[in-house]
Amino acid sequence: MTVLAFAVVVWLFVVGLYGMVTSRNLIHLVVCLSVAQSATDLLLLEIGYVGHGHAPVFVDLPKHPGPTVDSIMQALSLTDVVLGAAVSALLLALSVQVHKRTGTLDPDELRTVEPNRS
Amino acid sequence: MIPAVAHPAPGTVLAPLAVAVPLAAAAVLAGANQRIPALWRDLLGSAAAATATVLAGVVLSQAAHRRVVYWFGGWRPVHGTVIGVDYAVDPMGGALAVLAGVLALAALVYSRRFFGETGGRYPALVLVFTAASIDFAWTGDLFNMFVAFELVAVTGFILTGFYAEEEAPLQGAINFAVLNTVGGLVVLTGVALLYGHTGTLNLAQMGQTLAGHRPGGLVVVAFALLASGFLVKAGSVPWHFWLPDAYGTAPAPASILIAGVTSELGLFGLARTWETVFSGAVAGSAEQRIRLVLGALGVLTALVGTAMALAEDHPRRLLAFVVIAHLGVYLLGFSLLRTAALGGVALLAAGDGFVKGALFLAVGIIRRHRRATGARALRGEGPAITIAAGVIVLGVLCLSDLPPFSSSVGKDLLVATAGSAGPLVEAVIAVTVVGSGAAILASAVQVWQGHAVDNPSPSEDAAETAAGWGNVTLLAPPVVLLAAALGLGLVPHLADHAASAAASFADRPGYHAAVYGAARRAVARPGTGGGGVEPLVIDGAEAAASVLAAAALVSRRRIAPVLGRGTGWLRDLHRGHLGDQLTWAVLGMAAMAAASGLALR
Amino acid sequence: MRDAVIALALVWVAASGTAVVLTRDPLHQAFVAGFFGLCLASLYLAMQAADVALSQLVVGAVALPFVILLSLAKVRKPE
Amino acid sequence: MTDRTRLRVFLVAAAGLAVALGVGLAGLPRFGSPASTYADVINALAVPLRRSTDAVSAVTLDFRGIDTLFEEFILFAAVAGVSILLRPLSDEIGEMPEDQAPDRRVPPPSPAVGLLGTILAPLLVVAGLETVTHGQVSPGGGFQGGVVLASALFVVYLATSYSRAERFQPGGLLEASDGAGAGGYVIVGVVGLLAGAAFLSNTVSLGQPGNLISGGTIPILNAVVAVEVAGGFVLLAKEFLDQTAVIRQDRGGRRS
Repeated sequence: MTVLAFAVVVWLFVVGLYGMVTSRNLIHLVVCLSVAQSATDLLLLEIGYVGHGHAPVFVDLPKHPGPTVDSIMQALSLTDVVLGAAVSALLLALSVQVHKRTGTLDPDELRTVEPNRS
Repeated sequence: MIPAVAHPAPGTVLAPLAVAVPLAAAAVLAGANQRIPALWRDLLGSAAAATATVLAGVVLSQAAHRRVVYWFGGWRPVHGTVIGVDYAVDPMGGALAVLAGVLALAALVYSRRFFGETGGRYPALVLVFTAASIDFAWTGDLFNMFVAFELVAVTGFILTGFYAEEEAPLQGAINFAVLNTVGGLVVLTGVALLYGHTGTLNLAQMGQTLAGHRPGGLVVVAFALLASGFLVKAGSVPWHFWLPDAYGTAPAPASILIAGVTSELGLFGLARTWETVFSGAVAGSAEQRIRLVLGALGVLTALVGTAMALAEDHPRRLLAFVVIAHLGVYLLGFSLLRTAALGGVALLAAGDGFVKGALFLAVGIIRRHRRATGARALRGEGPAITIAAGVIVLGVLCLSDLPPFSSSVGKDLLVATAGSAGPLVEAVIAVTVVGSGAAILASAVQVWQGHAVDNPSPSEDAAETAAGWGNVTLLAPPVVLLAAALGLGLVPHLADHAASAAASFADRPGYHAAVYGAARRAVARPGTGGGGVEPLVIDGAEAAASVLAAAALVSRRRIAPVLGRGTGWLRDLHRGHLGDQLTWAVLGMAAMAAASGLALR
Repeated sequence: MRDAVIALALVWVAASGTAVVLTRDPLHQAFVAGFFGLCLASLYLAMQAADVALSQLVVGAVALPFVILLSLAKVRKPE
Repeated sequence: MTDRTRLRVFLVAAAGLAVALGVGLAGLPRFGSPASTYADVINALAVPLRRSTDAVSAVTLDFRGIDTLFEEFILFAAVAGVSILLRPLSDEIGEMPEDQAPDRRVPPPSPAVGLLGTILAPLLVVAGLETVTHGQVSPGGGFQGGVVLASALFVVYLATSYSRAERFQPGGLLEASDGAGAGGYVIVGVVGLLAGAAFLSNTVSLGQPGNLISGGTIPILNAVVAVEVAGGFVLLAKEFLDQTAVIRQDRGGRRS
């Protein structure tokens, strides 16, 4: 179980990077970035997970409810989700403008931050 | 175990305000947007940046005597477990915050009324950038550092893409955003690993937990991840590719923030985590080896940056490569892992930060003027141009580490503490200084003669000329920034101050004690030798060599083919292809992990 | 029992994440990404992280695909 | 690099990175074992000290409230950034695409869409408010609820007036809401200072755990976050939607 849990994290991260490197479309690239991003969210929650623990919500619970999963890691993951949404929205806005200017979204055709703009 | 939600000590209240004031002003500026008259927007933005700078300055002066520790929400540690987030400001972090504040103020004054069409959003973003930089420099919490890292990146790439009418700024912004976001993910992974291992996010408690234990695989990998993530932001090879794309296309006032603050923040992040978290776990021989890894990276970065600066025609991309070359020198200095060298690096970085800001703005003035008058050549074009040209020449001298500029003191301190590595450090600095100085001078001459290729885009032009070029608000920022670099160099006993600041920065037990509330005075100041006639001669020779090399570069027609052949492949690597940049970044991270593994285990 | 659910969800997340990357057409990808967001949210729920699951749901399965679709609407408009 | 070389170099690099990550992750405690005393302390303190039965809310908005302050400003910056990047540029004109067909009239919103809007919007508002106000009691909070509220606003916007966009320009209101929310967070922090305590101190009376009015500043912060997020997200969606109505004229006058 431990191996599976952490392997999925590594897999998502690397597969997201793979998608970005091979991407031929900026919008596709942005979504691949969000896949790599979710790897880190997942890692945070896996570190905070406690087997047979209950959620850190204490409504209608006895006074000593037993093991509880890590609320810190959930808070950090929450922050990261919001952050990822913000970055994705900005990158999509940039992509829309790039398409308007150049008519393409292919990074291969966009390789022109020309050293010489003469 | 009910913790005391204690009231903070009087006087420390300024630390959170230095962040709260720019954030609140940003909220007002963007929230009200066009409903505030332009003049009031400018005033509010500048006033907020000035207030933040002054507050940071006061906190710095407090921190010079004793670390300023501030617990947000009043959550002090309970029985050794940190439950809140703290600021732990030492002189180094305090100075970095002041630098960020000054540069933000310069950017806001310089860009007065340029960006009217976007209302209050542009100054709001500059202020948010400032607050995030201050938080990054002061925080004592690793996750909080990550959040600030991301916020600096987000505001940075928005400002980069400001001229959305043009293709190049958009691509610069995208490369900036993607590379820095990947860097952020890597940092966050490192944070997660360290939390899983130590059970805390607080830098001091983390360092305390790791100290004295030989680092295992997890700690090594966490170090490699944090280091590569921070070096993406700093712009070290092979993570530097986004940097010229971004600086080369951002509006001049945004460039000075990115060039003068972002690189420094990246290096600061590396130094902070090394000194407070990892250094306690590293034995002598491992320290030797990690020194080699970081030093090699620094030398490589300095050389690549210098070579590319020499081969570059576009004035602002050229400045970006100069920034990279200097970052290489700082990294080399940091890799010595000696406190006095760290002080030298700090002085170099502070002085250069001001100067690079002045240079970006001066180049901006000249470009704008040339567009406004349509003149090809600039000779005899009035006082504004003369002042801008003077700023460039003086700036190059300052980057040559000539006395009395602060960078000269920093360099001497660095070389003096390098020990057996002294000649190597001296040589790398000489190559960097001569090469980048020559490149800037040659480019300035070409701009002056009207041969430069850096034609501002029409949109940029419309925005920037609207304010009129002969304006005081335009000329004052570069002049003041240059004066700041000069003034810093004239502070008496500057080297001693820097060395003691570095000693306090690297004092891991002292940091821990301060965070945990144990009273402890600042560590004794180590004496520094240095000075004397010999460094002066070398510095003079370097400046002279820069001028000579610049003269050679100007008669470029003869040497350009040679230069072109030598650096063609290098230039090919810097074409701005996002996939290439990502590939290099991942390769760098893997290599960093391998090297750290070999060094630290 | 809960472990089995988590294991299953992990496999689903890995598979759908891979599918997101391999779907090269952005329009299709937007829908696959929405599904991936849904898988992640259920995994988080199984791991007792209700707050994060809720955020992931509103961001990953609603807001992000929506913004992607809007971007595509602009980009795909015939010249 | 050619595509092939890049892929090869990347695969080698990615394999290296994967191995490194694997080595790092192998050093972690087994999946499912408790990681830290920090979390235990927080879980133990959330209810007695903060009367917040959702420990995650207590962490994000109290114990580590400064993180969330910066997180809110990341959202704030993103909204401002999207507005800057997608602003009507000097070479662009804003027209509804339909305007290009001279004989075409803009259809009024169909009754079906209007009906859907009138049914859906109140439901979403209730769900959003519920999520926001119970943040300190149960999962959810200002961010999640704010997005739900934003979608409610958006449904109203779509159902009633987008095609008659000229008449209803909520941009200023949304900006104000975005700024007020972000600024409100700072103000709550400063109130702590004014009360003589630390920045972002929880100085409001705490109430009873499980109660709607409990947690001191936590529900207040949830509310300001919701105001920011709701305004910000609608603004963001509006900027993207407006793009479909923006036509760019290149220098030759060609439209795209």
